[in-house]
Amino acid sequence: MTTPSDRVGARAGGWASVAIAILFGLPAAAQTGQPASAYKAPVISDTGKLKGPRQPIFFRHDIHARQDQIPCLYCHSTVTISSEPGIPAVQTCFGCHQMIGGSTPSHQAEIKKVRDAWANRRPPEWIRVHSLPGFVRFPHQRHIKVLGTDGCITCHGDVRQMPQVYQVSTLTMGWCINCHVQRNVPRDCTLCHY
Amino acid sequence: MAEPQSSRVSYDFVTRAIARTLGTPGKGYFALLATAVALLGVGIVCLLFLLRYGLGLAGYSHPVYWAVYITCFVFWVGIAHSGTLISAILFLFRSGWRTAVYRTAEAMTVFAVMTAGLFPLIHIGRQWYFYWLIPYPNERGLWPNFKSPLIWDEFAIGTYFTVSTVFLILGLIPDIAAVRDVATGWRKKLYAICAIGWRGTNEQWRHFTRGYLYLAALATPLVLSVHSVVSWDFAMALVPGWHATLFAPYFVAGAIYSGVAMVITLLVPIRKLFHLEELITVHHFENLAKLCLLTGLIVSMSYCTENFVAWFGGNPHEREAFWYRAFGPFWWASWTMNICNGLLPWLLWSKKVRTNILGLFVVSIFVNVGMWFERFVIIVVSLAGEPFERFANATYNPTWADWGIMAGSFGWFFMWFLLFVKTFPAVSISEVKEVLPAPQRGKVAAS
Amino acid sequence: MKLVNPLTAIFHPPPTPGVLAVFGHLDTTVDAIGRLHAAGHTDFTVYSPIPRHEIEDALDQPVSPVRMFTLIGGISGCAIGAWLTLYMSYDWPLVLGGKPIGSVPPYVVIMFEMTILFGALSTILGILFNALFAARRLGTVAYDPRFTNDKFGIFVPSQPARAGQVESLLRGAGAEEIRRA
Amino acid sequence: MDRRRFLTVLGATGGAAAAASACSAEPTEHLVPYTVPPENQVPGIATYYATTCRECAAGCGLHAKVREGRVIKLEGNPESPINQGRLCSRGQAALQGLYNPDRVTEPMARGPNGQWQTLSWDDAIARLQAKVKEARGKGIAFLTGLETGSFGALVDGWMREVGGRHVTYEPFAFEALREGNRLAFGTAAIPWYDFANARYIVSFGADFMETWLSPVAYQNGFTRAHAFESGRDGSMAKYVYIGPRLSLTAMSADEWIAAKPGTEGLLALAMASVITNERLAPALPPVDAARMRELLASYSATKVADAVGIDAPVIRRLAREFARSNGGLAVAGGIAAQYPNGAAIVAAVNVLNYVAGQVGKTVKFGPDQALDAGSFKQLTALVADMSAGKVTLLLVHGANPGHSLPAAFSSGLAHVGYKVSFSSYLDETAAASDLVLPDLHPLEQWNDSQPRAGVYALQQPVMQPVFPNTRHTGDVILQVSGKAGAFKDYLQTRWRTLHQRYGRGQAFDDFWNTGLQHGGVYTEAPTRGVRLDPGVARLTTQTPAASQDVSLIVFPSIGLHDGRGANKPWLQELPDPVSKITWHAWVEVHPETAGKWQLANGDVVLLKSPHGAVRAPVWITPGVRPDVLAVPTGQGHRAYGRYAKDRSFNAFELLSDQPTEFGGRAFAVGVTVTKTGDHRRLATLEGDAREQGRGVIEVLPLAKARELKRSAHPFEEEETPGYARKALDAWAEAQHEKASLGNYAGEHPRWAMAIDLAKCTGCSACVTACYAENNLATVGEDLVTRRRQMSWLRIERYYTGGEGRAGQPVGAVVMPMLCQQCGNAPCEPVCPVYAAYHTPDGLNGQVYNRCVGTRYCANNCPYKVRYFNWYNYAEPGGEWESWPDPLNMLLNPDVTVREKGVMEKCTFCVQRIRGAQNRARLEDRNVQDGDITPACAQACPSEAIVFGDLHDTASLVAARARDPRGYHVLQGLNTKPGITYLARVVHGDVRET
Repeated sequence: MTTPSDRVGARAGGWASVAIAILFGLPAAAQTGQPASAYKAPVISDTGKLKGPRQPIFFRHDIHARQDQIPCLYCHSTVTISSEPGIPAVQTCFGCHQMIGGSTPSHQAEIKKVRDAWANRRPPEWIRVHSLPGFVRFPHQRHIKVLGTDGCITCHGDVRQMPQVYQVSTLTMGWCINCHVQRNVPRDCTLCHY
Repeated sequence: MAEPQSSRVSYDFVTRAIARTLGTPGKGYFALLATAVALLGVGIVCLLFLLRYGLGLAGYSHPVYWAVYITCFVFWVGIAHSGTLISAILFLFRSGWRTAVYRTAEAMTVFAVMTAGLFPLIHIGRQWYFYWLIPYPNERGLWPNFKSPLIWDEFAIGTYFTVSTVFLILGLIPDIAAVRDVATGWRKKLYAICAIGWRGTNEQWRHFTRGYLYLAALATPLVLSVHSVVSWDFAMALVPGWHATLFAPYFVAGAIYSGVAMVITLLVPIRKLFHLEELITVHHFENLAKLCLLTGLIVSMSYCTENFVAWFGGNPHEREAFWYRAFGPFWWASWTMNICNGLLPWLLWSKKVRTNILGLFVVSIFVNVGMWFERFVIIVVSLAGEPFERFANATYNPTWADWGIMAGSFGWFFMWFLLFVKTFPAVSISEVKEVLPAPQRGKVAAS
Repeated sequence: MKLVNPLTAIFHPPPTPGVLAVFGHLDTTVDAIGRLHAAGHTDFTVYSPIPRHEIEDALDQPVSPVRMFTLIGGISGCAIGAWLTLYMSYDWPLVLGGKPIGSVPPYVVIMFEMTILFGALSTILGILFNALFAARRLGTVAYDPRFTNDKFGIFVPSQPARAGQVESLLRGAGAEEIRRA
Repeated sequence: MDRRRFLTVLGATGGAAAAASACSAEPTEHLVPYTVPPENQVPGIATYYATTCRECAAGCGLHAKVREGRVIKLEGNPESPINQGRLCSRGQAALQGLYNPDRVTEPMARGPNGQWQTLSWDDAIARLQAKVKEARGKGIAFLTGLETGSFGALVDGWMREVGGRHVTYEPFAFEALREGNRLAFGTAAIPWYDFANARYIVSFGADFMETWLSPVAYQNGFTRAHAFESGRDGSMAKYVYIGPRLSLTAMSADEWIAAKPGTEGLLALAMASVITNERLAPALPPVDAARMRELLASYSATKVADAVGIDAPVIRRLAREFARSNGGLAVAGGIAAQYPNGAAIVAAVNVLNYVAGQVGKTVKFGPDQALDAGSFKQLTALVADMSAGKVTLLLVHGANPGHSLPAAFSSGLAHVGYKVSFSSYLDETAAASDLVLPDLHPLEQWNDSQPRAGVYALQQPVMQPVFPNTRHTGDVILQVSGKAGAFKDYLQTRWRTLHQRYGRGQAFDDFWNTGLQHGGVYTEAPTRGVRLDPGVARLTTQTPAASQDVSLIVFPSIGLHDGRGANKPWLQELPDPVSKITWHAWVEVHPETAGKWQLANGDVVLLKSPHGAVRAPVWITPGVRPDVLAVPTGQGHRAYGRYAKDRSFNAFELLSDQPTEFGGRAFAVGVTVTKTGDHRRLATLEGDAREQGRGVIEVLPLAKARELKRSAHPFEEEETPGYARKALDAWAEAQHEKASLGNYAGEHPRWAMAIDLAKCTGCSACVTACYAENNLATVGEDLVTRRRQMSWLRIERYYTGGEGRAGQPVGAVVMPMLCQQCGNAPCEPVCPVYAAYHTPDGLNGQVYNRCVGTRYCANNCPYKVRYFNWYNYAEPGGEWESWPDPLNMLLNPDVTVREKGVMEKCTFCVQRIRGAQNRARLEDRNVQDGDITPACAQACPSEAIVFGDLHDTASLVAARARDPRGYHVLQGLNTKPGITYLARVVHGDVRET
């Protein structure tokens, strides 16, 4: 059994803001005028020791989400309205990284990959980390509606602490059900399976 | 009780005669075994195709969702019944004649249940998930549905298999000890292990006889329940032709009927091949034939009742279903069933037929065929005739996948059976001795 | 009851001293049992190829405790069946065809089958436990292979000093053969 | 705003396929983001674009549902005045034309040894340019299908420029209708028939629910007139069908009268004569009255009765009912317009409408239907020229005469110098051409059409081309003719004229965008009056000479039409609404005739006409005159892709290749019938054709239906006494309370459906909608023969009336049968693993990934609406693959594609229910009545299906469920279904089923 989107491989990416906003937009922290967090992401030299799959571009959630305090929804913008959270388009990345080139050589090398992807129109093929078992519908929007836009960590763990994203929850049925039972929300089969 | 055996039959004779059956097999035996294994091979190949491509290879159609596989399942479960009947129920009734035939019947039971148990696994759509029917703790937090007759089936068949197996093994222990004490070579070692230290002491017999009695007492309701539960697979559904309170006794009688016929079918060649004419006599066959006649009459009665109720009940769906059975496109199956099961047993009223081994053999084969068709008619014809939604009814044509796996099931059954009769005593040594007069010296005190 | 390591008991039994008599006939065996009783012997082993009421009656043993195994097994099986069905139904209650969640009539089938299953298995355990493993002096007493064929036997454990007396008693009862172990 | 700019939609192709089943290890999945996200597209949320259907000439408005850059479903555009948001099977199956695996993906030319060679567009255009230059003045012809918009104009213009001619050709082109109107009224226009306001409808062979003119619109209008609604004025229109065959359209009729073939005109004139003689209608103007007297004098009911085969009193009754209804509508078409005297029959029916005073009321000239395709005569003239070597360059677009005129066209083609096809598929005509320049699919291209005067429908690309190397023929023509700009510019230029007329001061861009949003510009054309043509008095409708041969009629297949649907598996597997046969053609034989010839269902006979011969399997039906045989068109392709090729027989081969007097084609022909001795099993879904009073379909006579009190429940079978029912209900309530952990105890809707059988015509649009929405597999001819179809929703058709006995009225009743979502479902308790269970909101849930496939549920379902996956229909490259690439792109991502060994069934489109609930939750509101429409209800041209919450007493479905006509199928089983059927209502008596 496959879901149709699997069959045609349509793991389409994100619906982002229009290019103008990205080009002139700055990280949210800077926009709101709040001081950047005191957290300074460490330089990681040995990436082999990090948990989680190695991605084509060493994208660091800890730098973007913690050090720079970019909210999750800046990139995963459809999570509040759609079942799909949305993988940001290269355009979104490039919106900032057109100007931000990176401070260390290793950062610069990774950011160059983004710029190349934009220039060559070849988006990176991210390795999927959070993969639900087959044949489950997970409407992100309803969960975010209840848990709030910071509720991502409930299932994804505190991605802000992760230089490289790895799976924290088992995402098995028992795990889902456990939460549904605890919160006294329905656990009717056809809420997720159809 | 009448003296069934000739006078030269003594304890020693019994031991020797039965131990002799365990000797090196002849060419005929190997030919039979090879045939059985070949049939099994055919079944396995068909099954592999089925697993790879799906159940579509079998002849199912839209309303006929159960067909030859479930027919075979019920057929084999039915076969399994006479074994326990003869070994447990007749044991409780203290019928002496059972002793010569019960081991074969019991072995047949175990192997028939083994065969039957395969079919529900083969026939489900996703065979690799069969274990979802077992209540085991899992990460999904899901349990099976105990309201489903299929789960009852699982428990009934599982229990039946377990109980009939231990019953067979328990009965075998004193006999294995007996052959251990006369055997030589590797067989002696094998039997020494299998006999687990049996010596026939008064202590052992004391616990054994008591335990055996209780097992028989437990197996008796079990044997009646198992085919009742199988019948409820159908009776619990609302398909006209299935939905009948009559089904439990009807199925149990049918099961014993077919089982006894199968015992006759198996015993005739065994008696011949193993030269057991003096242990298994015409008297035994006659008794089996009488049992066959009795259950056959119950089955015929059930047929009549079924049709009468369909007519008398006035339910148009029921009437339709039974009309379709008799005169629809599957009339040949229904009439095969009626003639083989309803008319043929009347031959057994005649003592001539009952005491004619060859005649009995032929009748028993017809009964087996008839009983297979009974299940086919109940399952396939009731579904194909679909009287609720006239628009949805359709016909059914079995394919090679149906026949192949059915042949495989016969191969599987006979393979085990043939291996058994050459490995373990196929006639109970100790129980045959039980019905012999014990050696007495006469006036002991005087000497 | 003393538990013996079953493997040792089956394969390497240390012999018990005593007298083994082989009988060719049932009535002589029964007679010998009577005489042994009369002589005050209570602790002896009788071999027979088949169970005979005559021997049982002569021995006058208590009823086998196997029946308790059957009873307890059956009751616990029934209880397990009830627990299995009811607990699992209520653990994730799903409505099916408008039937109750814990619907007892269908569950009776499961309870019944579990009663039989557990009853039968514990009966078997009872037999094995009592007849083979928990039996006194299992496998340590003298034995003759003909006992499973057509001979009866009586083994009377006795110190060598008293063996002669037992021997003559058994011979008097009609033993065909007598051996000392 | 340009919605078309889907720059680098990478997400739609490539990527990883997931594991085939849960037992194998999950492979690494990749997530490929967009480089630039497409506008208006949110992953996980569908976007809808308005466009126009091009599957037939009706021009219905479409809404294309687009997910992640690919169109996954077509629905009717509710704003379209043609189809009112409804859509037929053929329209929905356009998707399978778009994603057809046998599409031509790039330009191809025939090489020296006859092999196809691909070439670049530049090369192809250069080649075409050279050929056009070469052929100038030596005969250029451009053959297209009916084009009523800019593309047709472009072709016209180009042909004028290069000195060629533009011939349009439709195999079913309504020549007789135009000629008949000219004979009667002096105008060749085809009026708009106002079915909705008719009170008495007589169809002379016009199959207005199938392929005649605008089937969706007319079916919708028809059900508005013919449906029974208690409380309305209580008088539903009566509908009489006259024709040799009980077609789908005829099945809805209150009376089916099988007049002798070819005498329909006599009948119409006889009715007209009764009306004038008995002064049943307002007096005509004196001139007309005189003409009518002259004409009708020789057509009194008694005189024609014998010729027509209908008793004179019946003719008089029909005429009186027609006239007195004060809203009569007589339409002629279908086979009645396809006899050699078809035009005269149409004219006679016009006369009937005229004398009854209905022209201008129910027959509206003014909003004429733009169906002025060329006539068959024009095509035969072209073929004659081709054969004579007068055509050097033939260009074909949107027509396949190689199939519909097989012999003559092929032989003509051999004499043509260079043949160019713009077909998207290698059909017979394209396969015989020298150059194929694959056009975009209509869903990928710009165009417009004018289905009816005043309606300007726009067609816009709803997604990126599936095959990027295909090109819009409009663009190609512009390039070849050396003009600047793309076809879109040409289209916009033409729309500037419309803008001036209807723009009302808007800027053009706004006007254009509004048009795109609404699917076009819709205006009402005023009705104009017509007068009788003076020549009408000399109208003769001679009866065809009796012949030794049996007469055979060829009718357009409902799904496949003239054969263009044959490459779409949905349509191939769609059971013909009448015969229920799939994947092959058949010949309809009356039981009496079959008995005479000793034929059984499936016997193959050889049908031989003067023009050709075919071998056809017999299907015996009471729905055809004993002296008539009938065969459908559509099959028998010799090319046209894997689904169409070499399937059954081509009925066109039996027909004459010469035009009739009125310039059309005769679809009736004399044949000889020979038994071949061969036999085949019909690939049918039909079990028993008779319902035998099982209470599956209930029918009420109108008189009784009118008398029903609001609280009456004539069909209710009370099996349980009142006190017991109360106790049972209370007990069921308590059970739900106990199951609070499973969330049964809370407030829940009870999803339910009401299906009005007085509206349902059996057209089967819902069946295709279900296939499209729920990813149903098409299993192919062999498996249908073995009854393994997956159709969750099937239309059951039972015959009513005297079987086999001539003279007894015969009819048919239909009903959609889908999962009834029983309250006490027999399927649920038998499932050992809870895969079938009851959801708190009253559905019979089916959890596909829990199912192990014991199939017990299907055995225990009295409605037989559960379907099993016998094979893996989704296995790429597998023997039973249902969606070969790129057909898999139409799969609905919201619905699981089921694995082999799994039971599946209708769950009232649970994905739509959950989607609506998710949306409502985001908006902090409850789901309202009308938020959820299952696919079947949405497509239904008759609006027969209503869905909603039964617990909401204000909902429409609750109101329908309370209707006194309501009943549940097999009520006696106490399954408490969620579907309420509303009994069919008929004029006259209820016949035995």
